[in-house]
Amino acid sequence: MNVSHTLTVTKNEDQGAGYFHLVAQAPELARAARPGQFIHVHCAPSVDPLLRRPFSFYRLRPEAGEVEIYYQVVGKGTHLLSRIRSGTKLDALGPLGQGFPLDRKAQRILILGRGMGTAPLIALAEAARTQGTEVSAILSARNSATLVGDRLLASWGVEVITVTDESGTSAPEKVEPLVAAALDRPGTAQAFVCGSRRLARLLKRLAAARGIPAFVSLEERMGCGLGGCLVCACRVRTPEGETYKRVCKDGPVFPLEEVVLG
Amino acid sequence: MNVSHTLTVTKNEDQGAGYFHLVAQAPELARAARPGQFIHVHCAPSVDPLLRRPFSFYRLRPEAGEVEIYYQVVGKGTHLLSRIRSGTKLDALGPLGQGFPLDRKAQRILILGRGMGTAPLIALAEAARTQGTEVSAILSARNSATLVGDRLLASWGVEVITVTDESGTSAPEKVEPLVAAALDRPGTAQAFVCGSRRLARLLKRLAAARGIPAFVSLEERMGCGLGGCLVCACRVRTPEGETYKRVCKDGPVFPLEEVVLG
Amino acid sequence: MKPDLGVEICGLKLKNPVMPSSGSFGLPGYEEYMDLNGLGALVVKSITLHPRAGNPPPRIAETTAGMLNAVGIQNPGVKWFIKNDLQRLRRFTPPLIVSIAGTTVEEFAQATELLEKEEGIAAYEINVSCPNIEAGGRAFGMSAAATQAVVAAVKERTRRPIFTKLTPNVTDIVEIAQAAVEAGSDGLTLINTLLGMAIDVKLRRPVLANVFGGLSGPAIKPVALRCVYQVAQAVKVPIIGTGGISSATDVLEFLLAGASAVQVGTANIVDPYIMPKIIADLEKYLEENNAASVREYIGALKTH
Amino acid sequence: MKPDLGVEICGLKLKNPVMPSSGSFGLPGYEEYMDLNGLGALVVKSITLHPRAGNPPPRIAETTAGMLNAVGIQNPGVKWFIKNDLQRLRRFTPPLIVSIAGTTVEEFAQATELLEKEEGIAAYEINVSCPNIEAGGRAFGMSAAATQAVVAAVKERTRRPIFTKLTPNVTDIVEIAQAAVEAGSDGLTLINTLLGMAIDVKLRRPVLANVFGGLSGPAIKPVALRCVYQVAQAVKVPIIGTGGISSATDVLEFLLAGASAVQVGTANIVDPYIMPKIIADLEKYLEENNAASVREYIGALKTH
Ligand SMILES: Cc1cc2nc3c(=O)[nH]c(=O)nc-3n(C[C@H](O)[C@H](O)[C@H](O)COP(=O)(O)OP(=O)(O)OC[C@H]3O[C@@H](n4cnc5c(N)ncnc54)[C@H](O)[C@@H]3O)c2cc1C
Ligand SMILES: Cc1cc2nc3c(=O)[nH]c(=O)nc-3n(C[C@H](O)[C@H](O)[C@H](O)COP(=O)(O)OP(=O)(O)OC[C@H]3O[C@@H](n4cnc5c(N)ncnc54)[C@H](O)[C@@H]3O)c2cc1C
Ligand SMILES: Cc1cc2nc3c(=O)[nH]c(=O)nc-3n(C[C@H](O)[C@H](O)[C@H](O)COP(=O)(O)O)c2cc1C
Ligand SMILES: Cc1cc2nc3c(=O)[nH]c(=O)nc-3n(C[C@H](O)[C@H](O)[C@H](O)COP(=O)(O)O)c2cc1C
Ligand code: FES
Ligand code: FES
Repeated sequence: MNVSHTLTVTKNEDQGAGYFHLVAQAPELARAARPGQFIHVHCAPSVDPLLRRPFSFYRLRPEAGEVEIYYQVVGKGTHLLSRIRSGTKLDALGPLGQGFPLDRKAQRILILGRGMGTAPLIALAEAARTQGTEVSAILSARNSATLVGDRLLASWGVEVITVTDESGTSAPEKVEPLVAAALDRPGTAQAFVCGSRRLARLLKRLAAARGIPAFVSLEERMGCGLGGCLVCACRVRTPEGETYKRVCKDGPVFPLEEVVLG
Repeated sequence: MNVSHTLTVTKNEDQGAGYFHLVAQAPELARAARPGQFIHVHCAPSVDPLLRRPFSFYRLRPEAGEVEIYYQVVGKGTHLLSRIRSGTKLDALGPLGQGFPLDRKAQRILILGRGMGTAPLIALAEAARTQGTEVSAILSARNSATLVGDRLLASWGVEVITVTDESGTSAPEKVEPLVAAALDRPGTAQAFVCGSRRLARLLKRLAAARGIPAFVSLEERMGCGLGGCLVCACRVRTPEGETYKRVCKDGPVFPLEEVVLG
Repeated sequence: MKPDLGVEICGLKLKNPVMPSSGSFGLPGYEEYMDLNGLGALVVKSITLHPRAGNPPPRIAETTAGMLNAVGIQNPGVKWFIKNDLQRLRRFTPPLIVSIAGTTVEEFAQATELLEKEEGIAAYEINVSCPNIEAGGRAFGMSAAATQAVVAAVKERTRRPIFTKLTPNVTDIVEIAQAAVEAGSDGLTLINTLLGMAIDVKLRRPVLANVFGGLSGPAIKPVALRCVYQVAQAVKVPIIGTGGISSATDVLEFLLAGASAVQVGTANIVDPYIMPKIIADLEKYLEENNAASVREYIGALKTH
Repeated sequence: MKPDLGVEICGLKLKNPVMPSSGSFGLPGYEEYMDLNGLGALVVKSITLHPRAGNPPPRIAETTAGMLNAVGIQNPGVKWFIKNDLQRLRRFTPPLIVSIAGTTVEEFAQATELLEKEEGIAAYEINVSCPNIEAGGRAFGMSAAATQAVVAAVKERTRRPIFTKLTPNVTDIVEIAQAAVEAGSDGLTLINTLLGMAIDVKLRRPVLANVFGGLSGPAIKPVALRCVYQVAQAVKVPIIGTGGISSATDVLEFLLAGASAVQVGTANIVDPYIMPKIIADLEKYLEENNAASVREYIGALKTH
């Protein structure tokens, strides 16, 4: 499969707080991609920055031939990306990696996201709602301006609980009862977390105690994005002991029980 | 003196045959610059290409606050330059180097240019005409499409002789009598050459024989453009023997008798 | 007529001089994304006798026009390689070059013995950039004697051609190259990465968990070209050039400097489809410049 | 309160840690373009006992995010320097560092003797990257013994501090650094350029008339940082870091790695006004990050 695509940017909008929402035409990619997978983007046709940048799908709209990402400006690559105008062509590889293993028959799932880590969970929630699965969402952020996708989720009938550092509601001990309650809700078949090691550890413990399959989407610095260069290592526990897996190819989504959260 | 300027491009036009004509607003620079001097341009705000590119002034229009360059696309830098649109800001150092030592009282001068090397001679001819000096021009090029400034010169009342490879008129033995005749013209006080080592050698010999001061504008790969890095060496003969001078600072214009033409 | 892109190195017939460099291209793996049979050769990630987990992350740092990696030769070990990867790689037509690494001479020797019994391997590349744990951890390739010892140990155990892959982190690469050739290396690959480091000012920490990493990419091309040229002047064996190659003109620069074939590393990481593009551009360039064969460029640099 | 940018190295008080590197900045000359008194120190192009014409052109080749130079230490010789340049340079307030080069130990010694008689020199930088013509043309800095001989010869003849400027083109830069310090070097400057080469495919020729040149610029920063860090772990003398610096964060990276001051080279060639910008940015960065002094960064890299 040729994973090289030329995306035509149709929208690249400042969302405030250094966040941007990019929409691009890429019909084949939109058809092939699944929530939790990502694209690997060359932010500028140059040697500086040299490497691609990975971004999860925020929304997939195969009917419109569009993919969407939601990103935060943190450094050189995302800065250049933020300056791209509608009509610009973007060179991207995708869809890459293993997506979220959403259970077709799940009655309800829990999504737990912090900051920009919420982005891939939005695509997941949309797929869940489309197949009729209920979604509980707990979204954490520094402040309300850096919450991602809360209104979109609400518009899909997702019950959204938001917690923020600003309001003092995001400390682990305050989030724990919320997560526990969500997991305990009848019908909750799977749980997914992204954007915070702390939240991931919390979910790992609470989900394991309840026997609910839980998954995390990890981030690591990447080279190729295709499993070829082995730089995107994450520590996992296997029957043979601890070892490294590739975030780009074996992940970015992993069963929480497998991952060694540092 | 601060030699750093921000040029605002007002025109950057394809002239055919890979040649471009760039006009930019830069009032201070336009005031300070003299024919034969050059600007050192950062063709793109990037590390690739890393170095600046030198371009002679093609025209200086202090009254309009504008400078003009005429350039040929040969590699990465000039390619990027050719894609710049009106309104773009360009980072340039200038005016750099020693210009042509035009004699205020010269009755007539001869300019001898080949290809893009004609560019600085246009600025010189304009200054000469402005001070009432007559100008004889012999312009050489591969073909008529790559002649530079012939029509502009003619519009200033300059007698222009053009020779081209295409028409078989540009061989040294054919150009020699033309140059000799021009030098022999009464009142010819100085001669200037740029763009061809062969023509420079020819002029050196013919001008020396007649005791007419002759000057060449040299090209060499540059680093700083300010005389600080010593990479732009050209071989010259001094009373103490042969040595290197800096094209960027001691030149680009040199007395022909001083230069060792390889 | 189409120009001839074929080259021969140590008896290996390559249909073009372009192959991936060890560790930069998933083999096996990338057959999922493209046709591997268009490449000049296939080179696998370095294999060691025992499995190696590699270094903790972060393992990569971007630098200006380059990158640092500190993978730490993560690999499943030679037995696993033979049982799994080799089966899959044999199916492809380009010659297969297996890169061997180790931390003792004995490890190189044993890995070679195991590989030697297997079909479908065209040649070995000896990666001497690993720390030599019997000699204070300095890479084998930083000492002529240690390089010689490794090469001799492998050479004794194989009838296949061996390419020793040199590190540029030495005072005199020619000396190491000559030592490798004397010890029986049939060809040489150069260069491996330059030792480098990146620092995160905000965190006041090295970017790489391993502190140091290997610098690769366009940034190092001038050093690689220099090494290839210096070594080509001094030895007679074929050279595979690598270091910062990302275009057809880059390939020709290495051939002019004296390489007979080239490897593409970091450029694959940026664009996995770059090698087919380079090969197509190479053909086009030769055609436009009336060169009947790419071999016309090998060692053809004029210096007077 | 404004952060304190001052640093002290071997008794030299610099009002900020930023100075030009030898050969990249016209001294004297650039006073025509800017105020030199804002710089941390002034470093002149290497001076040799006898005048040197330098190499034939082309002397420069652009590479990706870097450049090669082969100037060949063109300079008017120490006597001319003293009579002309030194007079002009004495007028400026930053400490003046005179770089000395040579092709024999004796040349270094004699140049030092002549300079030592003059006022207005704060320190010497010993450029050991020149070919040592008494030992086959390999640079002094590529051998610990040759480095030691040069440093000792200079040390004997001066009461001023000396900084030995090391070449990265060695197997073990720590060994050379230690040799220099043992021989009496009060500080170290690192790194000089990496040996490289560029080829023009159309002409089938090296770009540089000298074939080889020294690679500098952003491309080499990871190598320079690594060298500074390695040496800083091993010696106690102050280090001046150089190699690819073009921003205030670059400066802080070198300080974190263990440098006490830095030199800017290629970035001056790209933009002669970059040092004042870097100094201003440095102040701003420290202010924004609540650092009272730039000295807080020196050697402050956390690696655990
Ligand atoms: C699978 C995956 C999905 C992601 N999805 C999103 C998303 O949907 N929205 C979003 O805003 N961000 C996402 N990220 C993070 C995003 O890739 C980084 O923010 C981005 O690479 C930063 O690039 P930069 O040049 O702006 O920053 P710089 O700090 O200048 O980058 C320097 C280097 O570090 C790498 N890097 C820096 N931060 C990260 C990071 N957090 N993860 C991985 N590499 C990093 C860069 O890729 C680059 O190689 C994702 C990361 C991964 C691995
Ligand atoms: C004083 C002076 C005045 C000039 N005036 C003009 C002019 O008015 N119009 C014009 O078209 N050109 C002029 N040139 C030549 C122009 O500078 C080069 O064509 C240009 O630098 C090529 O850059 P590039 O990136 O397109 O080519 P590349 O070949 O990619 O450049 C690679 C490197 O070589 C250098 N280089 C390549 N060709 C030349 C050259 N002929 N002279 C000096 N350096 C070169 C580049 O600057 C760069 O560092 C002048 C050169 C000098 C020295
Ligand atoms: C991520 C990565 C992993 C590498 N792994 C190996 C390896 O296992 N064995 C080896 O000999 N070289 C390895 N290298 C070095 C490359 O094969 C190559 O020699 C080097 O990167 C220079 O080429 P380049 O500039 O084209 O990347 C690796 C390089 C990178 C970037
Ligand atoms: C054009 C040029 C000339 C140089 N001349 C000298 C010199 O005379 N003496 C010296 O010690 N270093 C010289 N260098 C090396 C620089 O001082 C510096 O060590 C090197 O370029 C690395 O720094 P950079 O990457 O910031 O340029 C020169 C570098 C350049 C680019
Ligand atoms: S980024 Fe290359 S293996 Fe994951
Ligand atoms: S380009 Fe630097 S001295 Fe001329």
